[in-house]
Amino acid sequence: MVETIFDKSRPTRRAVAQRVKEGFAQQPLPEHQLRSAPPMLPEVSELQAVRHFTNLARKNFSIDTHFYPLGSCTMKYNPRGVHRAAMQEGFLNRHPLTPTSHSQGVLACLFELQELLQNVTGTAQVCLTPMAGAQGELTGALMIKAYHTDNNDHERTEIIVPTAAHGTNPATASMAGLIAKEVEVDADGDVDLESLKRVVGPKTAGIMLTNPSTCAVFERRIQAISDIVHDAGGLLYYDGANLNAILGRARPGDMQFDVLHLNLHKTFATPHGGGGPGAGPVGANELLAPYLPTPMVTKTENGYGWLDRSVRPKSIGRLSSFMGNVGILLRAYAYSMMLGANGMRNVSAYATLNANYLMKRLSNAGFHPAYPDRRATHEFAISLRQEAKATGVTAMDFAKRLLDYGFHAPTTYFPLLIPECFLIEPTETETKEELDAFADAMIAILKEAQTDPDLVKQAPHQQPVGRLDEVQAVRQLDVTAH
Amino acid sequence: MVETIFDKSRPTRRAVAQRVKEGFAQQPLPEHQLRSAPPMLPEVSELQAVRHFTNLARKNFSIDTHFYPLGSCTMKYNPRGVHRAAMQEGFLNRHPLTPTSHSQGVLACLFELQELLQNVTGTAQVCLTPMAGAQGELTGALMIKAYHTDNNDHERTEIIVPTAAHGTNPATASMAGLIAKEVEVDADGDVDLESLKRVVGPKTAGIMLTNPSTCAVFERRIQAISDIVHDAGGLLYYDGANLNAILGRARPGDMQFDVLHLNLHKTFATPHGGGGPGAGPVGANELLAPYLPTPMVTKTENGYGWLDRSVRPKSIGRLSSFMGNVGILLRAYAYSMMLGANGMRNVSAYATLNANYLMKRLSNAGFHPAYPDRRATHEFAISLRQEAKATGVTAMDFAKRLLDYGFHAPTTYFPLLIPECFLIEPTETETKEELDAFADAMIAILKEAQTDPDLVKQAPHQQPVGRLDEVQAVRQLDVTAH
Amino acid sequence: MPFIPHTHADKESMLETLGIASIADLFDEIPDRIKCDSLPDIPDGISEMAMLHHMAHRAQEDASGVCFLGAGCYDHYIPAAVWDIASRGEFLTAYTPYQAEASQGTLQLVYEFQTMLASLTAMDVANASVYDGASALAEAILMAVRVNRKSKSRRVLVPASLHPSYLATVRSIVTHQGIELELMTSHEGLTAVSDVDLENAVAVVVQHPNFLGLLEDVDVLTNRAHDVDALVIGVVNPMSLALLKPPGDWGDTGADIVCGDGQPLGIPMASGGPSFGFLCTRMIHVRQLPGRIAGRTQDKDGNHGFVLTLQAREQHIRRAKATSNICTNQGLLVTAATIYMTLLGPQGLHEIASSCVHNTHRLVDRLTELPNVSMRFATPYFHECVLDFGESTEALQQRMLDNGILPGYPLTGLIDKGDQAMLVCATEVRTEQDIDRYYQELTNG
Amino acid sequence: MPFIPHTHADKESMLETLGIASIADLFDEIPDRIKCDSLPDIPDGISEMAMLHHMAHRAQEDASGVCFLGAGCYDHYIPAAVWDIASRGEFLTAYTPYQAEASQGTLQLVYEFQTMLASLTAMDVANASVYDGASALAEAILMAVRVNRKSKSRRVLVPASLHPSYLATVRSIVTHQGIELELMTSHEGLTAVSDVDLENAVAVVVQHPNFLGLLEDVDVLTNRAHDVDALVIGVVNPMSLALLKPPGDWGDTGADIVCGDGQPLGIPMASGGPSFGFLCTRMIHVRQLPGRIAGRTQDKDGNHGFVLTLQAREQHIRRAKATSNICTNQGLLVTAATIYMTLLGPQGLHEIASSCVHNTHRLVDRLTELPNVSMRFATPYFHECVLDFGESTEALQQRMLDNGILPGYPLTGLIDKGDQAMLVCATEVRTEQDIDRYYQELTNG
Ligand SMILES: Cc1ncc(COP(=O)(O)O)c(C=O)c1O
Ligand SMILES: Cc1ncc(COP(=O)(O)O)c(C=O)c1O
Repeated sequence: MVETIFDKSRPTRRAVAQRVKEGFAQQPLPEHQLRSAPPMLPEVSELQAVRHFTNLARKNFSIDTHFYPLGSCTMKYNPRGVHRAAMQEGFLNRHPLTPTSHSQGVLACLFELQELLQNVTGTAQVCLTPMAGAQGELTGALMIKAYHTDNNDHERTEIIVPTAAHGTNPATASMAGLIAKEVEVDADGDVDLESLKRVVGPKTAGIMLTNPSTCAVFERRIQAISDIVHDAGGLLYYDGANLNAILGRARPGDMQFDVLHLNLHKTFATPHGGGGPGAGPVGANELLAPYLPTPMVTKTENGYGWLDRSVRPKSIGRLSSFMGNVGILLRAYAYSMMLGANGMRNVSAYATLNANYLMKRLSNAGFHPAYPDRRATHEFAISLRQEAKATGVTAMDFAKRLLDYGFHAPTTYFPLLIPECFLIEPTETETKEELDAFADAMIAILKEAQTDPDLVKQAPHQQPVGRLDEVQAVRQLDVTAH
Repeated sequence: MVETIFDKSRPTRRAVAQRVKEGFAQQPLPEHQLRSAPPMLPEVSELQAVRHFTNLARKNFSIDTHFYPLGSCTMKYNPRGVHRAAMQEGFLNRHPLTPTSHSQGVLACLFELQELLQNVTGTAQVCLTPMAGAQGELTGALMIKAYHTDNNDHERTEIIVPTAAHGTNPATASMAGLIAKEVEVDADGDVDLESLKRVVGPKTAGIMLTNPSTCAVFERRIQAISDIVHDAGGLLYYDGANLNAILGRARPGDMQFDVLHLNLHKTFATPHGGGGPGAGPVGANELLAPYLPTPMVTKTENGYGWLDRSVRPKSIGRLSSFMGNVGILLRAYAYSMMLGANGMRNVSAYATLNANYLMKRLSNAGFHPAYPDRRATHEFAISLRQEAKATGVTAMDFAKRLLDYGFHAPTTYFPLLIPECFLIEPTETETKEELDAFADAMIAILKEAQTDPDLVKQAPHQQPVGRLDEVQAVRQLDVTAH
Repeated sequence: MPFIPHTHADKESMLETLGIASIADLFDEIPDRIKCDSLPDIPDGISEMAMLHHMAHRAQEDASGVCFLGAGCYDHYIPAAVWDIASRGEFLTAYTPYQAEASQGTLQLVYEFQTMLASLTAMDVANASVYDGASALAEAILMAVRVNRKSKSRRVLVPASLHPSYLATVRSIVTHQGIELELMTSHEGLTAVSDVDLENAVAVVVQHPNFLGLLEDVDVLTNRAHDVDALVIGVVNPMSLALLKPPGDWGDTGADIVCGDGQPLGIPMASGGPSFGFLCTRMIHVRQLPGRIAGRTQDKDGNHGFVLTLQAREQHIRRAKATSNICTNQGLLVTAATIYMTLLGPQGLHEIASSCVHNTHRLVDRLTELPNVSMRFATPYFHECVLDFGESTEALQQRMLDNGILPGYPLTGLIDKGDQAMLVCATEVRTEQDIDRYYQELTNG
Repeated sequence: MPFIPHTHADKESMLETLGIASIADLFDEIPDRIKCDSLPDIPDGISEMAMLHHMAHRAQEDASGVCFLGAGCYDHYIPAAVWDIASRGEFLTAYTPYQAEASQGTLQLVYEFQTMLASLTAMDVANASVYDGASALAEAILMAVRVNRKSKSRRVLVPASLHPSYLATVRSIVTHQGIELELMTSHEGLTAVSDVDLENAVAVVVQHPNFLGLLEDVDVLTNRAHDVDALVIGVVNPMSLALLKPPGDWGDTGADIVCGDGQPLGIPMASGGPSFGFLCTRMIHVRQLPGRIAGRTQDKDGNHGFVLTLQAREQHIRRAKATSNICTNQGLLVTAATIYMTLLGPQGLHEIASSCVHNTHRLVDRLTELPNVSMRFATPYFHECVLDFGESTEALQQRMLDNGILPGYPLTGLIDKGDQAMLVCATEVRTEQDIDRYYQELTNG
């Protein structure tokens, strides 16, 4: 039986070594401001706490324990040295409001990271504060809006997103007070230019794209798209989720993107932490750079310092309590130092090699790439529609069964336009042997689907729990233990 | 299939970020001194290494994951704060030969630990260098020998150990060039005084005892034993493995022991590390103190310093390359600071309460304590002989089946004189609920033994491997992968 | 090739399988014109050893001294076990638990976190985090506007005593959805309830303790807002809730949405991030709550297990109509906070909060012994207090800094005569000696 | 009650089950006379926070500077992954793997460690560690005497250039079993092979590189010892074996027993301990090898698994006749070393060893530019070298220390004119700037 930490709780039990012994007999706070009953936090010993959470950890798949080819998420190795670098006392103990005179160490790192990301993306300026990809997207959308407003171009209320786009793109549009307009993707995974021409117009604020796209192919007609949108007075936003595919080989700035974000937790290998944190720095060309959020870091003859709104009047402003996820930025910086220029180019080279190789192995085995005539990028999509039709075993079933084989499942059912989709991203840090083992597992499961479909449909069988009922979870909502 | 790290190795593969890039083109070493072929170390990526060893870790039971009532080993909670304290850079980076002028921090800790252990044991002086209990024993045996030699008492070549003693006691005797003489233990677990009187004599160098004994009862006639041995000209050695039972409640020094060791990795909660390291400081009364090993730490008006052989001419000398397991000593020091005097007395109180409670629950359920009329100390022994006779299920089978219930097995078949023995030591850091769950598991297994003995005899069933063939392991010795 | 495992043989055999001559061929769909074949301004890679050498140097530059700074980020002690466990690979290197059966560790932990936060705030439900306190407030305001169907207005009242960065962040984010932010004036540092024109407000924000450390009259504010059907959004320091009346109990019916920054719960200051924002609400509003939510359910054998639930609110399903665009959140920090709260328990948290209150009051008592130092506001404060130093704080701050003390947050431009004032804070880690040193350095000036 | 989970209710209910009134009753078998009811000289307990505050202060006192000390303990870089993984609870808080099925992690790791050490030394088998290098040599000598049935003698020859602490330790331990240690003289820092009277020796110890950093003529020493049926015990630095001929290849038939200290393999200097000692030998001698040994075997389904094997050699079975009294060993350090060797691999280890050789030679070249500094010995050295400073090193050492440099190990009393000499070492972590600083500080003197 699964015991929560609350099941282990007993009144008055505690981790005594954590007791702060300070004399505070007198209570200077007014009675009516005080809490009447203590919060129901667990009351356990230190060993119980350590054992409980250690054992919870052991129930997770993770990069450190399993191949984790979760498409669009770039689950590459997170170097331990990088974690160490950011977990140094000098960095951890720095209060965010420490004056710059006593913060030159961290500011130097951030400044150099800004420059590095400018170089890597081909942008004029980079601001590091956005705290994940989605906040980077919002930043970009707001900058585009601010630009049009600045030009008294108030009618531009629409932003174009491909049907295959990540959910954050349209959600971001709404959050920025823009209307998301969908544009079709053609049979080869490229944006349909006719469809694009139809939606583009005087209301177009811009377009959000990633390249390679979420269909996992390189958008070949990027120049044409850029021309169409720019000609209509719109701007181009680059969603950097897929930068791992082209790192050091093609720069979004060179593709005419005006503004972009990076996902440092993907391309720059900062740990995903069971859901986060990330960092989504935003870069912009000369046109849009003035609108970047604050604060940014500058270097003067007196050392490094902050740029705030007083010197960046066009900025869309602040997006976080302090300076975003500095600890993640330091990790990305440390990682990039170890890679260097060549290391970065090798990232894209081997991420792409691994994806193409695995796609080939799977297609040789009879699986169906979503775009069989295209190169895979750093990832690729397969459709299990035919398998599902023939055996009744769905992509979801395949995914669950893969867990029993010791592999985290790929991203399932995304992009939505590919039926029974697996989006598979092996990343550059996995070995050929691991890819082969994954392909072998897929082949074995296909055989199971043909001979014993129930085995697959009832999977997983070797995890801490069997397949969980998500419908019940919504119907009988149970979101706290009390 | 179990893959070793060598199975994952591929020629020329490596963890590139660990490459030291230094110009060393010229090789100043003579050709004939060089290795002709590289060693067969694994050639893997950093991720492969991290994943391999992380997954190996996940195959272990440990205090942090499971109740681990391994008798005689005191598997109590190892505080994380203590680990942190010892893993600070200032401590880790200190070279052992750094002059004392630049080592006052660590020396202060060691000095204070010496004093603390003197207090706790009731001895005159303590030397911290022995690196585990067994080395502490050897130290004590050598000190006893040196004392007799010093007194020109060259015939004292025998050392008395109870039949129930831990294997290290007789092994230590041999290592010290002494002959181990066994003395019987009576039906209540106390040393048989008649038997003792028989073996004691002019050849007696001393006796090695722990109290509570390895039978897990308190040796009540310790005064009589002391008198018999001392009267015969022998000395008393205290094996501190069981100090957790009496910490702060009875001091070996007050029981007339002349010399003793402590197991800091037991009583002072330093981590057992999958086999070690430990620390086995030795304390002695005024008589034997001059023979303590070197180095020791002293405090003078110029600060802390080392005491070496030049100022301790009677010392038995050095036992380690530098100063023993300083990191473990620091941990014990940090732990003892958090406990304080009362905390120490509570250790023995609750270790004893837990053991007595669990013994009571098991005996209520029909199990057979080895000494039913005695108090349990911090641990207790039960004999599964009757169960084995009735069902064919041995203590070993019980042990293996306990693993499936999520409990590490107690110490089995020790002490040897108790048939089908379980030596069970819950320690003070476990909750009543955990003890109850363990008792329930024992009861459940007993039922299984009665109704489905094969289930128990084939156990474990839910571990990474089934029961392993130890006979084959010896017959077809396979101790390296190449 | 750091972190890339491919041997030459691996590469060759993979290329052979692919039937191509070189990796470059794999990029043949990228138009040549936009290819770049080097990154000339980026230096060569270095080893982990060299990188850590460099980073150690940088970190040492920032070792800045004894911290009396608060202002939204607090120097609390973090038990060693917290990050030892949170840094385990299985927590550190997993992602959002999309495959529930392979993520029970993260999911159960989030469920436990939700329970703790809900209890701490006296609300029904919490999410699995948003980015930080400031963005949490922005999300809370957007949510309030969605939730409050009674009101057609988009006018949200915000206290003048709100953390200035929170205000700035909220401005950047929410105004694009046509929300009007209006500042409520302060008297003596407190929201001037009687001045507030609540008419037509869709929501009222209450920060408590407020940015200046003062305790607001939360009961009155809450009741007055509810009287006109405005929702109440509480912005709270979770540590304070060990002592203070939780937002769920404010006034007659309690706040409707509660948010804040989780940093005090076991997160290192670390230049202000990563931390995490939390959001709690009543069960009736749960479908408008943004972010991940873990729920308990069963497998086919009736075993309990945990999943992400109510996903239909989220961007990956609902897209443009989602409650928020948030995807990656601050999971690792939630992990740390959950372990932290577990290690402290209700009693431990109470003692720490009390100790902070005590230490700051002690500091204030001590410093105001000096003739030129005085408290700016006379009302009760929690663990931060505005002190007036009777002179510009600029030189003073620099002098203290150079002597290893971070004396507080200068309020220049933030309050009346702010250039003479600093917000000071003494948490449980500050000792009597630290307070003495502050006093001594001040008198030495 | 730190670390004790019992609530008052728990205690009461347990006492009730036991039918006693108080815990004190449980101690009623202890004679009153030897009971103590307080520890008056031991202070009260403090919190983890206060303890770490104190320990941080102590640790900072010892931050001593740039290290050019070697002499048996070396300042190598340790990849971050090593201790991150070794500190996982499952490695840190398990014990000796008595229950094999619940300890496959530790057991497989030890098996892999044995394989690595055997390969590094070119021997057949390694144990799972003994305490440290010095005690490993003591165990090796005891083992050699047990093994060498051809010889009735108990005369063991030890080089004068052996690490002095090793010699002292060996003396303390082995002489009690009637073993006679005899020093072999040195010429120019090297064991004077021609002077050695090998007659009747049961074993000959060869340290290589020796304590003075010099390369011994291991082939000749080995062959001469074997000529008279003496066993050869090699004492080696495992890091050196990435470059140097392994003991298994010394002379015509190789050394018989190899031991040393594992500290260079990923173990922090940490005041010299905990580290670990290793012991390797030929398969024919395996039953005389002390310490734990892991072996591969099968379960009933034919799955591979690992167990402790050959336990009949050990104290818990063989008692007084055991190969050694060792029980607790240095498992955690073996864990770290195994991860370290895996991360480095043969190539990485080779580069580090080369870098150490290079850096020390660079340091020596640089310092001997100074007129009063010279090399004491003319023969090839590995990564340590004896420098003659032409004056007493006492003042020099103190001056350098005060300027943040640990200049080397003074050899006063250890070699001829030792008061003018220091043993210096520059590992891979020493930079050209470090070497420059040494040079500058020396010239400043
Ligand atoms: C294509 C794409 N865009 C945007 C995002 C959002 O990034 P984040 O999760 O960091 O907010 C993701 C995240 O998975 C993504 O895959
Ligand atoms: C009673 C007893 N004596 C001595 C020892 C030996 O201690 P160590 O393993 O530290 O060498 C032990 C270890 O378990 C023990 O239980």
